[in-house]
Amino acid sequence: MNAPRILLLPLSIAAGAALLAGCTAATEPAAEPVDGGTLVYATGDAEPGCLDPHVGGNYPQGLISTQYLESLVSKDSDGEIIPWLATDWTESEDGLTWDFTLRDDVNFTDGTPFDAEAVKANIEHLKDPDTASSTGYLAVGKIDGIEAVAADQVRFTLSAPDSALLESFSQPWVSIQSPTALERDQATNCESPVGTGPFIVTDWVKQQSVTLERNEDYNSAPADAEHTGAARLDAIEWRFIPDAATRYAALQSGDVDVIDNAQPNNISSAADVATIEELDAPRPGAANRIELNSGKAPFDDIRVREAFIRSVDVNPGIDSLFFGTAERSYSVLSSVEGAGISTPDVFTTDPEAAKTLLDEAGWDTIDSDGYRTKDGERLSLTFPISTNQSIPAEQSLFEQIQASAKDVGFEVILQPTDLSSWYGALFTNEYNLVSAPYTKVGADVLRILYHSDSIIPAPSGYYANLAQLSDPTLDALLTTASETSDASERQELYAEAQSIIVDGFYVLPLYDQQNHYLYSTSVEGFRALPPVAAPTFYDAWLSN
Amino acid sequence: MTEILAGRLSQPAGRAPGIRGRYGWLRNTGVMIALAVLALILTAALAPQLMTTADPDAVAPAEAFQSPSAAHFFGTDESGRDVYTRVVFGAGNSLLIGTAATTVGLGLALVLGLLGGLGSRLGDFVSTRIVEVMFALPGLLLALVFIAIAGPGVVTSTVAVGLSTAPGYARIIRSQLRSVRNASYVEAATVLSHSRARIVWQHILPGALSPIFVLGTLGVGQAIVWASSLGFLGLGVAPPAAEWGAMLSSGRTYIDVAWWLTVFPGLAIVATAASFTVLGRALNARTRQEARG
Amino acid sequence: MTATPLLRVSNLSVHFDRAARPAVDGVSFEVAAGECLAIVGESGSGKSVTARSLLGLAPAGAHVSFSELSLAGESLPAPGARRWRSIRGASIGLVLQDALVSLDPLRPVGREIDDVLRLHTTLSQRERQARVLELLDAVGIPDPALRARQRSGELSGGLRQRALIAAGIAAGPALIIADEPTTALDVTVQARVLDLLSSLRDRGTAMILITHDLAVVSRVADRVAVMSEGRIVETGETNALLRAPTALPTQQLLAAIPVDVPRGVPLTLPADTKPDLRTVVEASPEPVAVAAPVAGTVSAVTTSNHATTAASADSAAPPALELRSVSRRYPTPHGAPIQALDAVSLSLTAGTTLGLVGQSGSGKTTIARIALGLETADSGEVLLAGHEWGSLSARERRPLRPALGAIYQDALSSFDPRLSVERILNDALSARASDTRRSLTTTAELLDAVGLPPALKNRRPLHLSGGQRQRVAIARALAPGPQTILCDEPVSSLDVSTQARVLNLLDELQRHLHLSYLFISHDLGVIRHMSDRVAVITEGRIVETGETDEIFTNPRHPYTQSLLSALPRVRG
Amino acid sequence: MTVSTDAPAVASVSTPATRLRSLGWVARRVGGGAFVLWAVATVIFFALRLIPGDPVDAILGGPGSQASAEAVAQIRADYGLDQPLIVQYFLAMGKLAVADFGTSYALKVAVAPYVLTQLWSTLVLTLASLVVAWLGALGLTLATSGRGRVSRAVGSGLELLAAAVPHFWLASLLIILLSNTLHWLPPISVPGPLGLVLPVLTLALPLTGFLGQVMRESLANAYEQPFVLSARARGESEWGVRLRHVLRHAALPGISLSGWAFGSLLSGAVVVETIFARPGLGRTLLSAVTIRDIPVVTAVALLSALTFIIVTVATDVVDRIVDPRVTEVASR
Repeated sequence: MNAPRILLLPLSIAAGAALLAGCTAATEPAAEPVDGGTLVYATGDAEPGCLDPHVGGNYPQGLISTQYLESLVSKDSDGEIIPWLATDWTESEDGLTWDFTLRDDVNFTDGTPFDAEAVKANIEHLKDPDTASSTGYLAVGKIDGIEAVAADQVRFTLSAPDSALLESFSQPWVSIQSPTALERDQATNCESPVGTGPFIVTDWVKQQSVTLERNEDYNSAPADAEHTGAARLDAIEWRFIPDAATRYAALQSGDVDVIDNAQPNNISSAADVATIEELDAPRPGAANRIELNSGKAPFDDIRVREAFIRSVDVNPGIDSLFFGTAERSYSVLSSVEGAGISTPDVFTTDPEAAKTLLDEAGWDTIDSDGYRTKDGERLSLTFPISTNQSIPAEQSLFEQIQASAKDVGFEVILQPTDLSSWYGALFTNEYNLVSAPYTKVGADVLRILYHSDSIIPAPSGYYANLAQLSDPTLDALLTTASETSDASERQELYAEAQSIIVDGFYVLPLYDQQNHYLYSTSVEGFRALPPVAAPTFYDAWLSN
Repeated sequence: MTEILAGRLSQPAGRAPGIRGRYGWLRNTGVMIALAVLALILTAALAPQLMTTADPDAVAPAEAFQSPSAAHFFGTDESGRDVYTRVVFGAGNSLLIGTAATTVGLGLALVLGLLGGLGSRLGDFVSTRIVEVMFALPGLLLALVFIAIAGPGVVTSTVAVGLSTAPGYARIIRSQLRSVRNASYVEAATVLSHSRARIVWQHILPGALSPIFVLGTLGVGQAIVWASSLGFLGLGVAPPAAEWGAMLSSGRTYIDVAWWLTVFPGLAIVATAASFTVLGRALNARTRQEARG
Repeated sequence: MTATPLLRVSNLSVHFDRAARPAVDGVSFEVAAGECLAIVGESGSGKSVTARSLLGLAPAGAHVSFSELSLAGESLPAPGARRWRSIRGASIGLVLQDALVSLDPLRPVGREIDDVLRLHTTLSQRERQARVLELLDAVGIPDPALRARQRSGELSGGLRQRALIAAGIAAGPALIIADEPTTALDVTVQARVLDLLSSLRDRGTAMILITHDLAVVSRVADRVAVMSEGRIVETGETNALLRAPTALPTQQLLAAIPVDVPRGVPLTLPADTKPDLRTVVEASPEPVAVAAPVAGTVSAVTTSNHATTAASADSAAPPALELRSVSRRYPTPHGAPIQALDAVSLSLTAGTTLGLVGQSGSGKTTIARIALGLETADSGEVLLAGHEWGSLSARERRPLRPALGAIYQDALSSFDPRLSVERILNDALSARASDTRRSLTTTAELLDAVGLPPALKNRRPLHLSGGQRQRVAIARALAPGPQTILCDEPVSSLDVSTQARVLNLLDELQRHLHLSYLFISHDLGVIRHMSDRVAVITEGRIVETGETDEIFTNPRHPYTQSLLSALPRVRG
Repeated sequence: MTVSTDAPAVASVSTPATRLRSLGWVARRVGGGAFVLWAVATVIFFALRLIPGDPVDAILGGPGSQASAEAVAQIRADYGLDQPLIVQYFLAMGKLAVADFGTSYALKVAVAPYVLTQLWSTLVLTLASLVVAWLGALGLTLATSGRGRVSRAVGSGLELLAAAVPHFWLASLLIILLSNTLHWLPPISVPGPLGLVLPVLTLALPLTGFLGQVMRESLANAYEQPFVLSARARGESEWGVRLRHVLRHAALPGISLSGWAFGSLLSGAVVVETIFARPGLGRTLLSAVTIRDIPVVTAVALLSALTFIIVTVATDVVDRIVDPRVTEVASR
């Protein structure tokens, strides 16, 4: 499977380039790549507490670990799974046994060879409670047994069929690290995880930056990379710049070369700057959406949920707040998920219909402040907002929603809080509306977000089904889909599941999880790695 | 930051007569301007309808980011709301936070200060230690922890800001009480056979606490600036309430496309804080002049 | 007097912005080398402004004009000119009063003196250092090397003043202007500083001495110019002028001096009653340099004049205030405690005045505080009108307090600054015991008693003059109806004439109200004028007690003798 | 009762008694400092337990962790979080007493060295700001304290405005002006002194305003003192008077306020470090409070308190050096 892929390489690059061109329109005639230089990358995401994405497992870890850790498989820009550290794989008939063939010529940067034992050690590391893995742990949840059949052959035994296994393996949170390195204590491994990637973590100045230096012996580029061998850059300085305005200012001044989490207005003004280009790489998994908590009044009544959705028109707000950088989504799933179904008809705005619905639902009196009441109780919706997760434009959008819902008689109480308090509000069920991003590769994210099992809190209090959607039909659909390996059959199941979710008015989709990069024109060959749209600098080089 | 400005309250004034001649021109002009600014802001706070007819919360996404014009004096914000109207309506919230926070801080400080300035040795010891500990904790840490405990909101920000200003006030009140307690006129009253309670009530408290008004005046402006910093850290008042600090920090996001979003609320904060400072200092000078030649 | 004057001032005027009349109004005088001209006047007479104008340092807002201002034949520059900098310190030295604040309290005195050398000589640093020590030695400062390193706060008043003089003469100026150089000093120290100034003059330096104190003038000055309301009203050779003053202000100044004015004789007289003035002058016998005969002569007058007061004192009654063997120590942090009072015994006979005289730090204030019950003695007894007083608790003391009043040196700070005169007096009246006499029960009566117009009652003390304040203080002390009043330096911060009027008032009140005074002062003249008996205190010990005349004519203790010999007197 | 002439002159020569006195002073300072630290630790300990949110989340990869039950139980036992609160308190105090700050929940590293690194960065920032604010205030007051009304008005007007500007807005304005428009300075903290300029300016300018206001007043006061007349009468030039005499007096209240000012700089550092992406105590604190990383918050609080105490003592010492009267008054 390896060889044909390499032949296909030029094609996939062309496809990728075409796709990128849609956003950036910056395909100049490619100059000859030059080696060397240090690229400065500024991230607005939180500084990871641990550079090993097995520990915990959040998006910021995924972003940086993509530079030094690699996964068994990757995805190409069409969403197809492509080989990486694994060259080939087969699934048994019953879907319970998977055999992976591994590359036999790859070494970790500490010299440890990459082999089946290494893969085994990694999966065990994820499953070890001491690791305290969260994302990766869930991804490999169905794996019961791992067997190193040969040095380059590893066999996974599953407790139930898992159609999302390959997608799970493509995520950075399930990346493969040196088993020798994993033997070290966790603090050390957090400081300097060892993988097979094109760069090596050499230094981490807390609150400031991580220094990544080129792996000279690198030979395991994913199948869709532009070149082979070692990376072109000497090093990457991975800076943590939490303030968006500063980040953009630093890009303008040339102190950094690439920024992520670019704000809509910055993207908009950057369009006029000749030396700055944009890369839009929406994250996979769920779209950004507002969940309506059906687990408690007043949203336990479908009429009230529909009335809410009818009462707000988010489109003009998205247009103005995002400066045309975000497109309205009418799907629960990200636009990069092929299984996503867009249903604009469901999410039409009609305040009059909303009022009628509320009248029907018994919220037919209006108090002195203009809010609807029922049995003396005000139609009041609590909306905790994580200031760490919602960008200012999104918070403003929520304020607009607040304003237009008020016209119909909803009182929306916006509560901007820090991350811990925000989770606290969710865990204690003190919310009616919430917007929580969720990144996972593949449509299986629907199972995590809307299966009734996900209402049961994890020991830490966490649960993913924030709409508190509990529907046995939906549960069955999602479980079946996750165990169905036939792509088109799965597609259908997911389509049916999505219609249950949207027709029940459990969610108000807004737009894809925004993931805009702005970068200096001197940076060439930079792209986002398709699985979770993390940046990769393997092909990148500095033109001056 | 009030302590800095009020730090000299407890010191005997040496030079007051000279002040009048030398700084009279500046002082009078400055105080006039400050009073005018504060009158304007107070009007906005108490009767915003007099200054604008628009609704501060009325969103109009289609009209977002309009630069200042005849229709929108200060332009419109990211949701198409009229910035002028929001600045006018924001005066109420900002002043409320400023005055309430100062009141909280002064109230707490009064308890600590009275305990330290008039109480027994033990009382003084206890109050001094408490003040020392409060001082040693950076104000923002105090505020952050408090907000984390009580959850963000107007009340919490207010109390948080109040808490962090309290030790400074307490120290001033205590030293003021102590210096008045040892003042010659208090001894003179003792010699006149007045009772301790009467002396405390008639001489010590009025003498020592008269600067509280000055402290408060100086403090309000600083409290507003302080509260705006909490807003920047995402811990300010809940939307959609118009509040200058919140407007300033949300406007900062759009500083590259809409300068007016930060400039007007920012100017409002600076003008208010500066006016309160000018007024407070003028009051302070007057109090000192009254107290001593 | 030499032929060519060193300094020639002609028609000097100083106007202030917004002031109705000029602060200095056409003043002319000359000073020759080796001559000391004293400019005398009360505060506000324009003497200090004159002195500063001579250095081009008139205060801000002043407009200086003159027809001639020259030093050694050369015109002095216009105000603000750069050339002043090479004249100040080098040709004209200035010595201000109260060296505690006139020397930079944050810098070693050696550096202050060195500044002059640095600015006006070409000496190397090492040479300057040596010169500083020489200068300190020359002005009589012992251990100059140590003192040069100390700051003004660490030196005693006398040493400070000498250091300031050392700075004034460091560059060897031809003219020294000394502005009240001895005002804040104790009498013995004052004498030594005056000697130092005299010796400078004797060595050929011209000197202008600014003072309000005619006694100081008579000791040092060759000539005197008396200033009043910005003008020089009289000039003349010192002895002649003091003997036969012609201008009214001069006469008033002289009359106000309490030294040698007998007990019971009013100090000042209305400006228009010249005959009385003459009486006083005539009553003083031929002025002589020796103190004893003068005092002797006066004592007869005192006894006769004072007979009424003494007679009214009931000899059988217990002393108004009595201290028996009172001691008090103050702890110092980690050091040996200071013995502030050492077995002090005092007895104030009812209806009389006991003068307590001593220099700074002698323990006068501690006695006052203990007598007032503001502090408790470590040992010994304090009796008030025969009642136990010193050992009472604060609560037990309260009912007795109205019997004892107090007047303080700094009247202003003894008033609650927020209160008007009326409220101050009402506050004091409310402390009145019910059984006391029925006079002086209203503010109006009190104000009248101390000679203040009723219109003053709405003012705050801040807006009163020094004399008025002290009168309000007296009124307040009278309000509770006391039998005894403790006067702690009540006139020390007042001008001579004001001082005289306040002393007159106290005297008068004593006669009318049969008051007993414990009168504390450092000023021997005031003490002698006011007291029936005198106690001399030094280092916490009463060294001598006796009848005023006895003490002043026949001091037995060496300390008293040294005090008296240092007392400057006007030698007319 | 005030009889000013009774004030004895105190000679402060180094004697065994004065040395003993300074020893006592040191002992009192150390004792007081230890008390404050203990109290801060206690307050922080209980305050952090009042915050909603489970510290286990912080340990298990931050809020929203989906760790397994085993992992949670394991962590609770490992960190002693299953003990009664009072036991936890004494355990924590016992560890703090021997300067054992434990391991960061989020970073899994030893807290002490980590926070010390951050402290260093913050100290550089705050001390530099203090110095700049000081020099700025002195320069502004000295330059505009002359006799010209206009310059005085301009000076005090600038101080007034500087003192009223919120740090975060000032930072934005400075970035736009000095970085984006004039291209003089990098908008983020970069290694070397250049990267320190904007953060320090942001932090120092408002403080300059405050100190300037205070110094202007004490400067005006000092000008009225007789010793200035003495100095002028010696032929001292205007600048000589300013620099040799008036300056120190003007600086005095500034010095005594420096301890306080430092405290406010620590608070301001949170904002400045966030905006300029500087590592430091402030940012550490902000993120640690956000994710309830209790050991880090505790360590930051204690270190800030300790720094504050040291700076206060230092300003006291400087105060005593510049103004020997302080000692005299204290001993009176």
